[in-house]
Amino acid sequence: MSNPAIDAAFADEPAFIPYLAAGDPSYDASLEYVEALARGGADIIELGLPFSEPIAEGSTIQNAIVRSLQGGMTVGRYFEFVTDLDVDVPVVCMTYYNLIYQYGDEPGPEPFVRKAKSVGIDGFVVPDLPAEEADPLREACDEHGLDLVFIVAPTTDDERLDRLVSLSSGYLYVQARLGVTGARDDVSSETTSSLDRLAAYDIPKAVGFGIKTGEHARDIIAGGADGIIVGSALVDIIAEGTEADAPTEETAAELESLCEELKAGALEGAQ
Amino acid sequence: MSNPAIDAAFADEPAFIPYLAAGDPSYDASLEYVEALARGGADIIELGLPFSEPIAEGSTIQNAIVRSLQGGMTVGRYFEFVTDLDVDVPVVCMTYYNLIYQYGDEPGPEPFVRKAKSVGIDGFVVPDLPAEEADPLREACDEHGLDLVFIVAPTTDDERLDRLVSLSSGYLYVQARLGVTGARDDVSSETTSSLDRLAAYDIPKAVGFGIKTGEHARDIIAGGADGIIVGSALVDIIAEGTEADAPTEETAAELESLCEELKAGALEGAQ
Amino acid sequence: TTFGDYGGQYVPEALMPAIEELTDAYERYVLNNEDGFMDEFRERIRDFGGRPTPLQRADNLSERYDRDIYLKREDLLHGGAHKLNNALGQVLLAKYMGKERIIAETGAGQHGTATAMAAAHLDMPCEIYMGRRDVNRQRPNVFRMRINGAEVNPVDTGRGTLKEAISETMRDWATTVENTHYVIGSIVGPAPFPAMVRDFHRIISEETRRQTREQYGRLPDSVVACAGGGSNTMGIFADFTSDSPFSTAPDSNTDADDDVSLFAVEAGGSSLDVDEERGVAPNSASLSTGSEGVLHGARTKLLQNSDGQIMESHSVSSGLDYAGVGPELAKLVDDERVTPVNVDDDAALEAFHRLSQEEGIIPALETAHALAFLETETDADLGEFVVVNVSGRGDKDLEAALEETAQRDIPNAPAMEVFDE
Amino acid sequence: TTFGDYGGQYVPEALMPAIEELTDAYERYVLNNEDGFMDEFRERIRDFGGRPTPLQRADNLSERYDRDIYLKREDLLHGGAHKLNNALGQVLLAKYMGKERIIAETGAGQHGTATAMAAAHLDMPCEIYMGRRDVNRQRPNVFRMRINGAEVNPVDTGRGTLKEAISETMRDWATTVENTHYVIGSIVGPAPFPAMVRDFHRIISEETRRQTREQYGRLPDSVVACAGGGSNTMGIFADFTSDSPFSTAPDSNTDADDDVSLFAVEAGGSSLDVDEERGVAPNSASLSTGSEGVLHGARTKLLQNSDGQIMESHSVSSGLDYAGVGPELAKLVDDERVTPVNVDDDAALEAFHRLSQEEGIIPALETAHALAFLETETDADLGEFVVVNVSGRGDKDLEAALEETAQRDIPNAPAMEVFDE
Repeated sequence: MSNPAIDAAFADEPAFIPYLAAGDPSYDASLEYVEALARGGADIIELGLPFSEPIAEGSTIQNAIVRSLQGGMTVGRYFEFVTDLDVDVPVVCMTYYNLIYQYGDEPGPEPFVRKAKSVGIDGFVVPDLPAEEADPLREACDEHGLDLVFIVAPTTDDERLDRLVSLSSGYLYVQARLGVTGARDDVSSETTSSLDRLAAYDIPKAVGFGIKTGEHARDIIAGGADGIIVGSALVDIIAEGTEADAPTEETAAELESLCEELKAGALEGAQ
Repeated sequence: MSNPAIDAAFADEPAFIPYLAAGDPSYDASLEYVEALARGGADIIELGLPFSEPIAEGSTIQNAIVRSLQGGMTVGRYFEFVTDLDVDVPVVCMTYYNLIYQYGDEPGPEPFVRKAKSVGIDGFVVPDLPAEEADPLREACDEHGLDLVFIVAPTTDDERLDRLVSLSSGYLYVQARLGVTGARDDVSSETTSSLDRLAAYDIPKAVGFGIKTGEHARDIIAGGADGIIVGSALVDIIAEGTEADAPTEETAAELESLCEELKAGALEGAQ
Repeated sequence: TTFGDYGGQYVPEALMPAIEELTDAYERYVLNNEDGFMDEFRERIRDFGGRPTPLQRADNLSERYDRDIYLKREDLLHGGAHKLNNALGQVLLAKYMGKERIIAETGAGQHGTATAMAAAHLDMPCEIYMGRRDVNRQRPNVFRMRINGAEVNPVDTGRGTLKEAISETMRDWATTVENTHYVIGSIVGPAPFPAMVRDFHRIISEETRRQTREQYGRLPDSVVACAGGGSNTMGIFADFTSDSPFSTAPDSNTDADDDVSLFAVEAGGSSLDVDEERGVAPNSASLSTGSEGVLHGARTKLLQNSDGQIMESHSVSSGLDYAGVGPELAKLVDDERVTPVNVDDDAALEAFHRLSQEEGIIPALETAHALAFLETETDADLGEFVVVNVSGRGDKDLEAALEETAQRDIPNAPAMEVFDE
Repeated sequence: TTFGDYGGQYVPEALMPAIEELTDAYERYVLNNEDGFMDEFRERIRDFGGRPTPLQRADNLSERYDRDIYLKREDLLHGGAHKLNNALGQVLLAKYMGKERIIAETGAGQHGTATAMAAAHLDMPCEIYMGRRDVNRQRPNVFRMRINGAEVNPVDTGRGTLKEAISETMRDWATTVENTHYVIGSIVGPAPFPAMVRDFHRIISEETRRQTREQYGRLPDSVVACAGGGSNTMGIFADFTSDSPFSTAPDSNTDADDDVSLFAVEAGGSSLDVDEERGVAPNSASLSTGSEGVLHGARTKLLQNSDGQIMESHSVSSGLDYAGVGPELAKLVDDERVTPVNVDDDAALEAFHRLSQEEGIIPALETAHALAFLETETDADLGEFVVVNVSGRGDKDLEAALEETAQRDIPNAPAMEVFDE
């Protein structure tokens, strides 16, 4: 049981899944940046809802989260943001569990999921929610027809892998290497062996952590991935633009351009 | 068995016993200052040989000792100083035991006493040498015919007093109050009671600690003392003169003048 | 892995295998003393750490409060606080697990220095993450860690304090998890950390039971401890709670134990009110005023805004300045087994000076909170025989205590004019 | 009152009655346990002070030196050094004697802080004399004394260091002797101080004998301690010397004891040569290089010039920086029962870093001298089983040790670039 919009993103060609933190560095600029991702060829957008203690992020995304929170992002504003967003690709909300857990009047994740559904969100990635703690959110997602994407790490053993695949819907987020998010200069051999291990499972595999160029994207798709997830390389562009006080359109154009490169690389890898 | 010169000083009238640290603040100036004491009416001069750790002195005399040591005073120079000194009253060396103990090639006080005798010193006051440790120095003094003056404190009980009187020669140094040397503004009631206790002993009693004016001197002699010892009030004059960089003769004249006042006070008290 | 609804393992998948491995090691070595692990731990914490620490009657405080006040002297443990119990236990466990490297976070530096000492003692390479602002404010503790041979990695992200250091240590662990053990600094974090850290600290409780019986003939009426994360708190409470899975004390008696009142004293800071707008709670009283949520790997009581964003907490004591609390303590409070109370900054400073002047023991500012509670508690709830956990010594706090004192009107503050010249 | 030719009572007459009174109290309360004095002392030094301190095998040093190196952990005593044994004993004695006020001198502040703690514990007013220069250099220790409620009186005479503070305290005592006890800080001064201070510290030796037998099955081959004034030295040597008038240990065996080698490690400073002209000895090695003389009330070995003026001593460790030494130690050296050795500043700093890095214990710079001796002693004199007295912890020395390290080429010094930003 998975979300049709997300299934569709993987249907014909490799999926390009860019990430940005909503509201980085401001609500309005961020809207333009996220829309630029769609123009650049995004098949799915992972849209971060910033949490004050992002323990799984590298410094690039952590700084994006700080900018977004300082720019006034809240959970309520995030849902408005998704409503205001003019894109025609599925949106996956990436956030930490406490924000999901606290929302609404009743304890538990259901109110958050219900609200997410109502604003058009299609799924979730929750980096601090391992299989062990996922049942309540999984149930709420099932109830409302949203996907819940689990992360598979290089350290995940076969037993855990079975369990994660059985819990995951939409796609698997394949962590390309140990460590935290962040753009790197090479493609890890861990990535290749992870993809080999996963080949037998009938669920789309999107690889993230460290992808920054079209060449990376190509190699990973060629290695067997069904999609690529790119965050830090894109956030870097916003960080630089913010630092240099560059015009929003200029930064948006750069984002679009890198998306095009990454998308093209992915397509090339699928040849 | 006591030194005739010292006995003579107490023979007819109350003895006035001023103290200065030899070499304070320089050898030459100090010679003039000590000679000024004699001109001012000193009957005995207590001449300090500075020791680096003067545990029984107040800050006035401690500072005099520091000035003297910084001015180059050594044990050898002290003996030269006594030789060079042109006064016709007995000189009592006031110093700490370690300097007496270390002098010469053999351990023990005899070489120091022998040398002291040879330069014309008539006796000793050693503030850190109680009766318990005094035998070697007492013997050396006896051998060379020098006096050894002991200090009697307000805390000294009758038993100790007997012993101190039996060990002392020349005179008893009656400590006027508890504490350390230093000029005060009043005459302590402890002084009076000390003198009452001592009346029965047949040895001259010279009172020290805190005397600074002719009036003090008068009261103390009137209370039964045979002499007065004055140090800090005189050293203060040198400290001020040194501080103000005053001419040596001016400071010497002030010393002489205070001595005259004290001597006059003492004589008045004996009426 | 839970304490009622609290606890759990809210961590990235990449860390879960290490958490499973640690859980296995905890059960084998700590709970079942495999290879004599606990024997070695007890021997080392005795000879290297200086256990048992004394239980001392505080004569002057006893007179002041007209009760028998006894002090459990964790300030005498090597390093100056209870922290070593946990640091030594975890570094030794890492060694048994075949790990080759130790990492830890530190705020004011107490846990970092304890970990650095334990790592040096056991010959393990050690790196400590510490916010840049804390590095600059806590130079003596940075000196101590470096002198003990640990690397100190300043964390430049965010405000440069404890929460950034925790995140950064998690990140290091997520990268190096295969050969590295993360020595967490309090009874917080994902399971099995809260239970494991408690079990290393529960020797405090074990000694207190024995010492009260030997020295006073019975268990105390109440036990008082300060609570930030809560490691010294659970350390001295552990064997007085009947549901401790580790409660194997031969003299344990559930009925009698339930008569022992347990008071967890939190930092009331300058006020219990919060500034939701700025995301600031001017206190660290998560047991008294917090709500349930997920932080740093566990579900527990937190200081958070209505969205679930974590508040910036505050206390005059940097060791209590944390927005969460150990999940087991949250459970014990819900069960009404532990009574949460709080005292404010001023009361803590006054208690700091009181113990120093009246008993000749300069307490940590954390500990001062526990002592301040004695002063405010005027009714009879404490009973006749009270044990206070002196969790650490105050040498580390001298400058801070005097600065904070100078800004306030603390009636028993000493004059410091001796420095005027 | 003497130890062979050493010792005695070279003090002003005004103090002699107090000395007699103290001698009487020493004999009654300390030697004869009148009114249970020693029982109370032992109970308080246990519960308040944290005795017994552990005897710990130093695994990494043992491997390095291929001998069994054990550390007697006086650094774990309340206050961070052995000093409290003496301070608590004397303040308690003053209380038994009916005195109403405590005074003490302090140099670097260790004795002052121990005395302030003991006085607060026993509710006695306390004033500490400290040279103005030391006040300015040792602010944390001044903070500690003030926080413990003691008055700190800066001494402005002379160079403003320990010797001026001693003289000033003597002066106070000479004025207030009737209601005041002077808590002298080492095993120096007029009789009965050296014997009395030893008897308060000899609990170190007593525990060491028991612990070595329990943990190792026999007495050690050698005992190593640093020596300045020598209180920690005599503390751990006392029950190994057959002529101790207090040697009542039930297990004492004179023949066996004489097989235990005793090494007193002095501060060699920068050189053993002296500058007689300037009156400066760039070391504090009075046992090794000093000569007999009288200082601060006792005849002992001193650093002095040929006139008998006391030299300015020097050591990287302020606690060893003293021109004299306890008279009993001088006697034991003359008798060849104690072997005086010395190590220089550089070796001490290296040993400071070595113990910190290899054993997780930051030693006082005083203690580092004892540890440095292990490194220099390559022949077999130490034997197989060595006990080193870790007289104090190094927290007080962090800044000084790092400053002194930075001025030298110490091979094992940690890099401190973490502070660069």
